[in-house]
Amino acid sequence: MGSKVVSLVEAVRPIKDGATIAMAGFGIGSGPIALVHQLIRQRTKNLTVLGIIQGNDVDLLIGAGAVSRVDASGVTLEDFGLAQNFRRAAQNDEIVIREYSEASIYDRFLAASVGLTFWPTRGLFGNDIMKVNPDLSEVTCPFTGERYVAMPAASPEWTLLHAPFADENGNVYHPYRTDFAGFTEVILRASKQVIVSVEQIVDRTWAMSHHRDTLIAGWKTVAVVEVPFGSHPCGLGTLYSPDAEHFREYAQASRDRESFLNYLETYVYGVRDHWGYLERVGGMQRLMKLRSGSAGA
Amino acid sequence: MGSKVVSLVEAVRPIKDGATIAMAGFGIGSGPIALVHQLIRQRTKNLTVLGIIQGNDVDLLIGAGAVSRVDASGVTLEDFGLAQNFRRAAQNDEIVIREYSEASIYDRFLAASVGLTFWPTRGLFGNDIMKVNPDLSEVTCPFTGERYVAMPAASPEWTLLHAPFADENGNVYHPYRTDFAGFTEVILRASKQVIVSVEQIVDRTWAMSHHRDTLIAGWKTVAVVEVPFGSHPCGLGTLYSPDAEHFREYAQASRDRESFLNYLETYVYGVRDHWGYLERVGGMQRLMKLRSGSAGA
Amino acid sequence: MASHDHIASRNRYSLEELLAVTLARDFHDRERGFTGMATGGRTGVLIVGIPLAAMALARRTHAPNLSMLYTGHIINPALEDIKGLFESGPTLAAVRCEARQSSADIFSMVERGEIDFGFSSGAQVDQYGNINTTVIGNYRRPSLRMLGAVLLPEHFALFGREYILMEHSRRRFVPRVDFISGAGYIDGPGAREKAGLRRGGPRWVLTELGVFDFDPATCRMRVKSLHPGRTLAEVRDQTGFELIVPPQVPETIPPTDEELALLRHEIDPHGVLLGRA
Amino acid sequence: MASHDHIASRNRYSLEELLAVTLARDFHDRERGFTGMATGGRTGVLIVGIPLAAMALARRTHAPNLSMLYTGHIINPALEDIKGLFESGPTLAAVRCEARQSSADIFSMVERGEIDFGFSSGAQVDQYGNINTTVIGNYRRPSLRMLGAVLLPEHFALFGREYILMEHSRRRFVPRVDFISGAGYIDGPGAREKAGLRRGGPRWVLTELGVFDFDPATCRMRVKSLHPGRTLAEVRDQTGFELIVPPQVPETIPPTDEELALLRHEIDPHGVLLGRA
Repeated sequence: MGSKVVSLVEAVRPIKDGATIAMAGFGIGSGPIALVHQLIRQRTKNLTVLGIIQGNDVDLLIGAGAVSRVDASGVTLEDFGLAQNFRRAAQNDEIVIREYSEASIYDRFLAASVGLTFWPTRGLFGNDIMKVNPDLSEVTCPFTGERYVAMPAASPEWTLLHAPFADENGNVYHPYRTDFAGFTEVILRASKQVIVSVEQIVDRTWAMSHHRDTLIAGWKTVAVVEVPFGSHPCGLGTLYSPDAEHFREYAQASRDRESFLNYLETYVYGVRDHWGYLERVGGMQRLMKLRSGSAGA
Repeated sequence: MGSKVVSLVEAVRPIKDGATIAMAGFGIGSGPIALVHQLIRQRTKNLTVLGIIQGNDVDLLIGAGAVSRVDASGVTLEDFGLAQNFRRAAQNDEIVIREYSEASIYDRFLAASVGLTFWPTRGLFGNDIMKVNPDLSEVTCPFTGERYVAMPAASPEWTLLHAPFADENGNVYHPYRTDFAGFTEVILRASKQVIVSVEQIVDRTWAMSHHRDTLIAGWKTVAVVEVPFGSHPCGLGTLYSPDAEHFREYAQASRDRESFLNYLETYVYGVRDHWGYLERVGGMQRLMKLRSGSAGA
Repeated sequence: MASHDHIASRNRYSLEELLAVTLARDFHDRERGFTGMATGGRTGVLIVGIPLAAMALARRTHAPNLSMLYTGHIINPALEDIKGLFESGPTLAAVRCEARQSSADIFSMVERGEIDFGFSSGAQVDQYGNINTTVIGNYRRPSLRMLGAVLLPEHFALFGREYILMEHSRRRFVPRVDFISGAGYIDGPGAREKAGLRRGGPRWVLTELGVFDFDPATCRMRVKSLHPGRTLAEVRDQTGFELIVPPQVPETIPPTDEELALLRHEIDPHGVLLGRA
Repeated sequence: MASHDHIASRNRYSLEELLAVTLARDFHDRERGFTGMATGGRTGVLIVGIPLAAMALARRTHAPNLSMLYTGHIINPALEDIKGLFESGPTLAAVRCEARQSSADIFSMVERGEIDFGFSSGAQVDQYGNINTTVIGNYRRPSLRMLGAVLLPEHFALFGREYILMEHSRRRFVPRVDFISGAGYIDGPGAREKAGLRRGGPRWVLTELGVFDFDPATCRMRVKSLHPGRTLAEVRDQTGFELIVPPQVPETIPPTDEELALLRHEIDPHGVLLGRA
């Protein structure tokens, strides 16, 4: 069979300037950060990012100048404050933002996932989102005459996903899902192609007895790459926790443009690869402590 | 707290003549048969049944004269042949049938589950369902101009559900779900009220550590009743298998009206309660053999 | 297809093997093929058993990355775990496979148009490839009410193409089905497009007598090949409408020894799929 | 609300306890209350910690069947399992609870109108109860871009009612929010209905100074009660618009000993929810 296993460099190479992408995860949880770093390294530009609530994933890309448009209901570092690159780009009118509510943009993915071209919602009535988002329209229920706001379906050309396991055919297994996995599932269903990084590539025997943990079947997967701790500094499901210390460093560094460029130089451009990144953020000794349930000192 | 635990008789009493109901399960799998039997015993009439693909659940109700309308994509006894009471009632024009395709009626429940009043579909184009179903309309995508068939949302007043476990608050736990659980989930979300029978009512301590197995949270549950083997002769998830021998008897008995009335007399009207039914279908010795993985003789 | 011994007795392969091989050769690598849940009986062999064997054969020959969707949920199952063509919760759950997906996944795949092909049967098929699983006779007062359309509307409206497997008789091959449960070419050229259909439709009808496709100009059923030993006269005798017959009607190409060995030793050693069990 | 020591120093209860008790008394049995994910800091205390304590208190007093939806997913959690107001995957997954539901369940509950009440905060609230978490200044060139509307549109459009918890200052209590991220009464009577909203909207605004509701006739914010020791002058000084002040402004009713005992000994013994940790 044709294995889909590639290097990190090869995995994101097909994403060209101007592509429309999504990144699985929710807020600062479970982001595909190793893939995002590589997108930055290959200096992709003018991305449109579709998301529900995004975190450092989008903020990194914006800070690296890779993004021209974001459709989302929020971008936040959660406990670590505002997403500063997002904030700065919005204030300087450097990116286009299409405002949505959380459920309504979820529904845009849901629409695409079931092959619909639009979705009706009631959640935006009375909201200034209706004034500033030019992509909205209207639709009327043919049975009740009720009026809805209509939104276009959201179908990313590429979704970047980091997950615990995949096989070489691109089937992805996630035994460590949290309650937020539903967001990832609908985005994956809505996507045309999926680029997957995983903690570990598993063999067929393993896969055949872990089918109950399937996150997505392999046919839309175009690349599989093994990058342990590929969500760092995000946590990954219930498998490992976010690196709070690194997030604080990130939040501090992103407060102004110069220091953020230094951050990118240190952690993205200036490392030889993902192993170099893991080394620079503290190496194995630091990373092992992030594992779920770890009580060691 | 106000416990929702009631007797089988009390559980279905609120369902009045003319009500709109659904029954969780798929085909002849996991039907809420003990609840159905009790609905028959209380001689409810003129029910509208909303379903995706239904089995002996609907066929029993039709055979007992309880149904005036069925919205579904199919009614079948699967390996045991046509649903004969359904067949006969349709041939004699005794019930109204609203024809749908499997995905389209699933989508009607999905619509209700997300608070929409209609759902657009492409699956019915060219099909005679569009000629015989007067409930269909049209809707046009405001973005692409694409034409869809519009269907009204489907929201049962009551859904009857049989599941492995529930607590007295009506939270339902199902650690033995099959791939078909998704059908039940969408029907439950779409329903206004849920009547639950379970293999076993569990206490709060058990519940608090089995939350990962929640099928539905308790707020729409109006009654909880404990009826072991309450799906018989259907199987229940991966917990127990269908009783093939009883299904063959059912299929044979339902070939004509007289012999089906005898079946009802024997197994529904003529037993003192659910325990009497279990006794009559073979009692504990027979039922224990249906448990999943049973290898005993 | 009660008379399939006809082939087996004279040949070194069964009808089911011939159909499986014929189907397998028509599948492409990386396609996704869908079978419904096996509900037993002859229909189970036709629309689940033979299709599963055909897809497994294609994966072992020219289409290693073809995905088989058994019951829609179970992707590339370990065929040795399928114990029969009527399965319920506990047995289906025990089938090992590469991946599983939920019902929501399936319907969303179907509605997004990600299924390349499916398989169906029915009480009737007509000259335009419409099939019927709903009623025999007048819809309001049918002489026979059957199960209903189930997923057939989607098979014929949203899948990339459909293979129809039927027993061949005048009762089943009718000029016009009594109810279109799965839309073929409806009533001729342009009808699918006019109805709003954008892809898909019936590719072949496979029976115990031969393989049939549809003439692009008229959308009417056409003899594509006759199974070894079968004649046009037999086919015409069992068909309730006029078939298009090309000047040269080839014989259905029999299985090779290698194909038969794969089917008998690797794919279906116990005859569960191809009806020898 | 940096100055909440003001109450604590003079009273036998903290501001957070007063707010929790005030909220708890407004909940009814069998209602479903929703809190988002705790993201830490003072906002976490306001829109997650205090609400969870309030719902837990109501369940232990007059509303035993009230359902608490923590992060939406976690129903009636064991509060002792909540270790802090910033949680991530592993810690949230470990919280025991009566039931869990998926994100699809949550959004479908929200869209079906099955949530009775929620809690929110923002950078600005105005006299009509609109709140803003999107931008300060002009939308196209804002002086501050914030996180965005997230689920606030649904809180204010689809929930049964909304409680707003804010720090009380002129900067936050503005005549007109710069962006309506959650729609209150928009610009006055009839505006919600005209916009297509059929239910819900802000019920109260709770601050360190008092509790505020909305005058039914004008839809403008009104003083409902002042916390013990607070004055109208203080409130007016910290509010950027004219509040409606009824002739009699009562004092916010303090917690009873029993309520305090429940909060301190059963519900929040380690001060995780009410900000004493």
